[in-house]
Amino acid sequence: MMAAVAARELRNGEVVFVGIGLPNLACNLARATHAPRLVLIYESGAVGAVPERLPVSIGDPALVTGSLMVCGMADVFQCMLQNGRIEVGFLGGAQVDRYGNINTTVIGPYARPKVRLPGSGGATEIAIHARRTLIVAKLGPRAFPERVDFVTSPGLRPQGRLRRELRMPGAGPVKVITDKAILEADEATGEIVLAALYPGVSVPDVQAGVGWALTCRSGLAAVAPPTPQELRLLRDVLDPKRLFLKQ
Amino acid sequence: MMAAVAARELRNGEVVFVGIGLPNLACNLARATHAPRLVLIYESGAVGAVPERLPVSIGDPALVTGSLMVCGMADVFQCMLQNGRIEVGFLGGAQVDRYGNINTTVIGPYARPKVRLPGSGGATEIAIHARRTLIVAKLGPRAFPERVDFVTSPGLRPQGRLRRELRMPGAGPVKVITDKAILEADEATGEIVLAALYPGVSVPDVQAGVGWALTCRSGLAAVAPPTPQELRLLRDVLDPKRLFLKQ
Amino acid sequence: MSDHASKVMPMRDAIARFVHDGDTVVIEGFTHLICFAAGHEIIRQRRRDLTLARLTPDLIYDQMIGAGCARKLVFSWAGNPGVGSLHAFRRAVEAPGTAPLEIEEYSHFGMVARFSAGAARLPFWPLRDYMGTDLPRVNPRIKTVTCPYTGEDLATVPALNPDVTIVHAQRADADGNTQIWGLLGVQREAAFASARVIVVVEELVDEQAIRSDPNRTVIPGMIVDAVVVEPWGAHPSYAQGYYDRDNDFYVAWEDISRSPDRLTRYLDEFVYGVPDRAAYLKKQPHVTRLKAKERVCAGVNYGY
Amino acid sequence: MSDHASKVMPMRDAIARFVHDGDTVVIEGFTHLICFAAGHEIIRQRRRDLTLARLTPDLIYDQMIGAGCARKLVFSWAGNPGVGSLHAFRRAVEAPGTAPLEIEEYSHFGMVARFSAGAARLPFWPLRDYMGTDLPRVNPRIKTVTCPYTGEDLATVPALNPDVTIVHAQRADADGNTQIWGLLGVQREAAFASARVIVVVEELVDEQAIRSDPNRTVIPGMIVDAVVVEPWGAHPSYAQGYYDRDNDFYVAWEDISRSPDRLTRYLDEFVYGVPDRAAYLKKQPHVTRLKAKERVCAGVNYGY
Repeated sequence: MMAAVAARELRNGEVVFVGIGLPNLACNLARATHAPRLVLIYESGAVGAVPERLPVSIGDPALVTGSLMVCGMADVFQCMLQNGRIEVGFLGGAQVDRYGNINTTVIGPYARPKVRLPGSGGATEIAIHARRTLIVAKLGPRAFPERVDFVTSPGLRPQGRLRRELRMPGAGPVKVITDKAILEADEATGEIVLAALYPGVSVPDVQAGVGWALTCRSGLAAVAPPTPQELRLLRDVLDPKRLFLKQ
Repeated sequence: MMAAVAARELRNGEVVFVGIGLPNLACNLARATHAPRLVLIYESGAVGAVPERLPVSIGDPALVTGSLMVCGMADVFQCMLQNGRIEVGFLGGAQVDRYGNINTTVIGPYARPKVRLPGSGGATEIAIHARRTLIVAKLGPRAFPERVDFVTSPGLRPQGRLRRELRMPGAGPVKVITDKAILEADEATGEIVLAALYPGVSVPDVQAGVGWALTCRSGLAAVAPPTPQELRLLRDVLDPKRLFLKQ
Repeated sequence: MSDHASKVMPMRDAIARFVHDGDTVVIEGFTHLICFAAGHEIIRQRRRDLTLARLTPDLIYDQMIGAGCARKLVFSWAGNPGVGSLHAFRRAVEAPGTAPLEIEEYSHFGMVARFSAGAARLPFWPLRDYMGTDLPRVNPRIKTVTCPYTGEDLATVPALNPDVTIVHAQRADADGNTQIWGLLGVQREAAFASARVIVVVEELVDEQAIRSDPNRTVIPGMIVDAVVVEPWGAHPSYAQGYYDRDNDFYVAWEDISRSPDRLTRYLDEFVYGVPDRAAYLKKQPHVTRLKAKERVCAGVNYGY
Repeated sequence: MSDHASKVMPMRDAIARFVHDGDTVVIEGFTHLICFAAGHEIIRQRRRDLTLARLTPDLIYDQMIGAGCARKLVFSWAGNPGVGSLHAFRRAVEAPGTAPLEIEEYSHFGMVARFSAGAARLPFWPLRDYMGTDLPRVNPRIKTVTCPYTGEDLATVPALNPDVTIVHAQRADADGNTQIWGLLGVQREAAFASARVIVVVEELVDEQAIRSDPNRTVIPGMIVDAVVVEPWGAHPSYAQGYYDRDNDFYVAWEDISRSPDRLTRYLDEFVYGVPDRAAYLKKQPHVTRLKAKERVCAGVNYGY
């Protein structure tokens, strides 16, 4: 469901900075349906990959073989991301807060962490430079606290300031795709707000997975369930071994 | 003669930043005699070239075919030259002055030049970064004025200051190889001084080609004439069409 | 991002659509792959007030200066490589007449750094250069920045972000995924720095040909606006694996460019006098002697 | 510049000569071409107090941390790619015991920029990054510089110049002219940034093989100190065209690294318990299933 919803957010011909797992599935689903000319860029330097198998890591050799271009990582970050060529970036994280800030660094204090997470990778600069980002994360009170313990990837109003005041080129997280609903950026408040519910999900279900008083858009939309074609592609073609499709 | 003398300045295994013409001939002569493992780098990005014909331009395709590496020019200037990997750089110019400054930009005032020369190319940064440089130029009062009209490539004491005060990594022009004599850097004064005479050349012959009162080293050396092997290689193998050997 | 199918077009259309009066235009290629075909079409379409930027103006910018296209030249070495001078350029600088040419001058490293900054969309690039030289005195755009770690002053140059960059290449697919081998110059940086990119190729190849060897791709299609197929389009410069440099023409340019009349006659015959590159080539029957010999390397294994 | 003939040497000699206690050591390779063979030899020779730097510490630095080689880790993403955590690293950071591990943390772009500055021998590199994040708060080495043209503040990172960089590659000649295809990561920058460079290759090839395709050369011999021939030396990571990633081992590491005892037993059996890489491979009979299939690309013409 999350993969199908994420796929619908991508437009044909767009340049997408993509990670492994659900984002990769979503991109491949979009390519197999409405966006055949989506250009996938991996931080490892593979551009326009058409992997013949589901890549298990961001540097999988299947992303290289048959791709349009392989370049060094300096080019990826300078000439593509910082250059403003990336239209969509996918982000995920252990914590996403009220303002769309993401933490992939530490739970607890930095010097004495309760849980040491992997850190930024390329997420910090994707959050800053991609023209828009899509956050993909499952709801839960620990995953969606009011404030993240550490801002790895800045959201809509980092440190209480507008992105453009901080000279961030990209628009930031326009949508948060969860397992129960779609949250959206609210331009006026800089908060992420409830925009659309998955079939069978109620507002209290979503609120239960969020650590602050969630604002709801007036006139909540209903997210269409995956079509049979989407389900067939995901289950039979794109992830037959269910490496990333857990539901 | 100049090519043979320049060749003798090169040591086996050194990395040389080389231009077209006499420097190229000198390097190839050195490779054919005492320095077979000289590594030639051209600013065009060819590394370790072994041209099958005498290159007519610095970007000749013969410098690419069979070379060890071809890289972009950003790599040449950043990762090789600025990185300090170039041991010897060859420089020439329309004017060379008392302190080894070179002018390849303009004769006369910059805004209203009498003669507009090509400009720096890579010479400015070669003069600054190569661990040592060799200047190759024919003597003449206009070619060796007391002060150049424009400092394109800084010499031993640019703007009256020591190179290390200006944080220049390289030692600058250690020798000036002319058609009549070898001049050398004098560490104490920062001047280029007469060090060795070619066969049949007198001190006044050299002074006549220099626009200031030339200091002579005590105990002038005599430059050995080209050996029969050097002459044979230059005339029959390296430049049979006499493209660059004019004498 | 324009539609994929529409990127392939004739040179005439590419220049008409993407090169405008007053633009900053870059035709890059260091000795190798200099796109004379595009330069000639710009002359033919009588573009004016261009700022021409390039490390080595070479014969093509000398022709464009002689034809009156240029208002300004940004460069680092303005000579006829291996031969001598660019006389149209020298006339404009040594004896500025009715059409003065503004110049802005760097060293090669400075120009490379300007393109690198442009490609990275940074406003400047630091480099250790220019101390003890007269270049910053005549070019106030060369400045300095203080290192926040060591406190030392380093030189800086400002980013160069052309309106349009034209790159000649051995091959590309219809979307503009472009492969180059041999000397690479600063084409990649210039293309990424540019608002618009025209790629001119010796051969249009199937996307699969590009995908079979992705490490050779220098410019991705996503930054390319037009793909022009123009065999021999770099003559009299060269294309590794396709044809050698026409050194006789470089030598001949010394005399042609020395005389404004001869230069005009050259343009009349070989640029204005022909409708396109194909007609130019019909006037160059000798170029076949420049055809490259075979020196094909072995492929590598991309399997896993 | 050491003598050419002497560069080719066994891994044992290369590590003994070029990796010293207290060094800053970089084994680069982004998922691709991670030189486990060199990491194991460093563990075997019981190097201590190393500063290990790498974008993605990956399993190899987790092993080196577990073995007690590291005093400090400089990194941008410390996970088991596609699997989960690096537990030796996590233990050292979450519950620092008798052997605390200092960490210095950037994003990928920051690490790439540090190597770029190192390769260019500049003291810093500017980038548009880190605004609105907590990274500069916990890493004071992330600073800012004011653009001399626009007046805006840009982030900076300091150069990273390792004492020794180890790069695994598909092939090199005896002088260390090294060719890589597939993912290139930051190996070129890391090598140029380093005081010493060890290249480890799947195949030692004749100089003529390198010269037949010079555009594939990523690292020139002039910056290389040692060439080690070690087929399968990147296992369990991979080498495009040679062997696939051993994903089963990456998955298995989750459990091995979770238990200090199991980690010790792993090192005892596969690192301390073998004299060299050949003996390690004898304990990995299943690796042949990872051998790459043939997907050889066509060559290109370097003729003129």
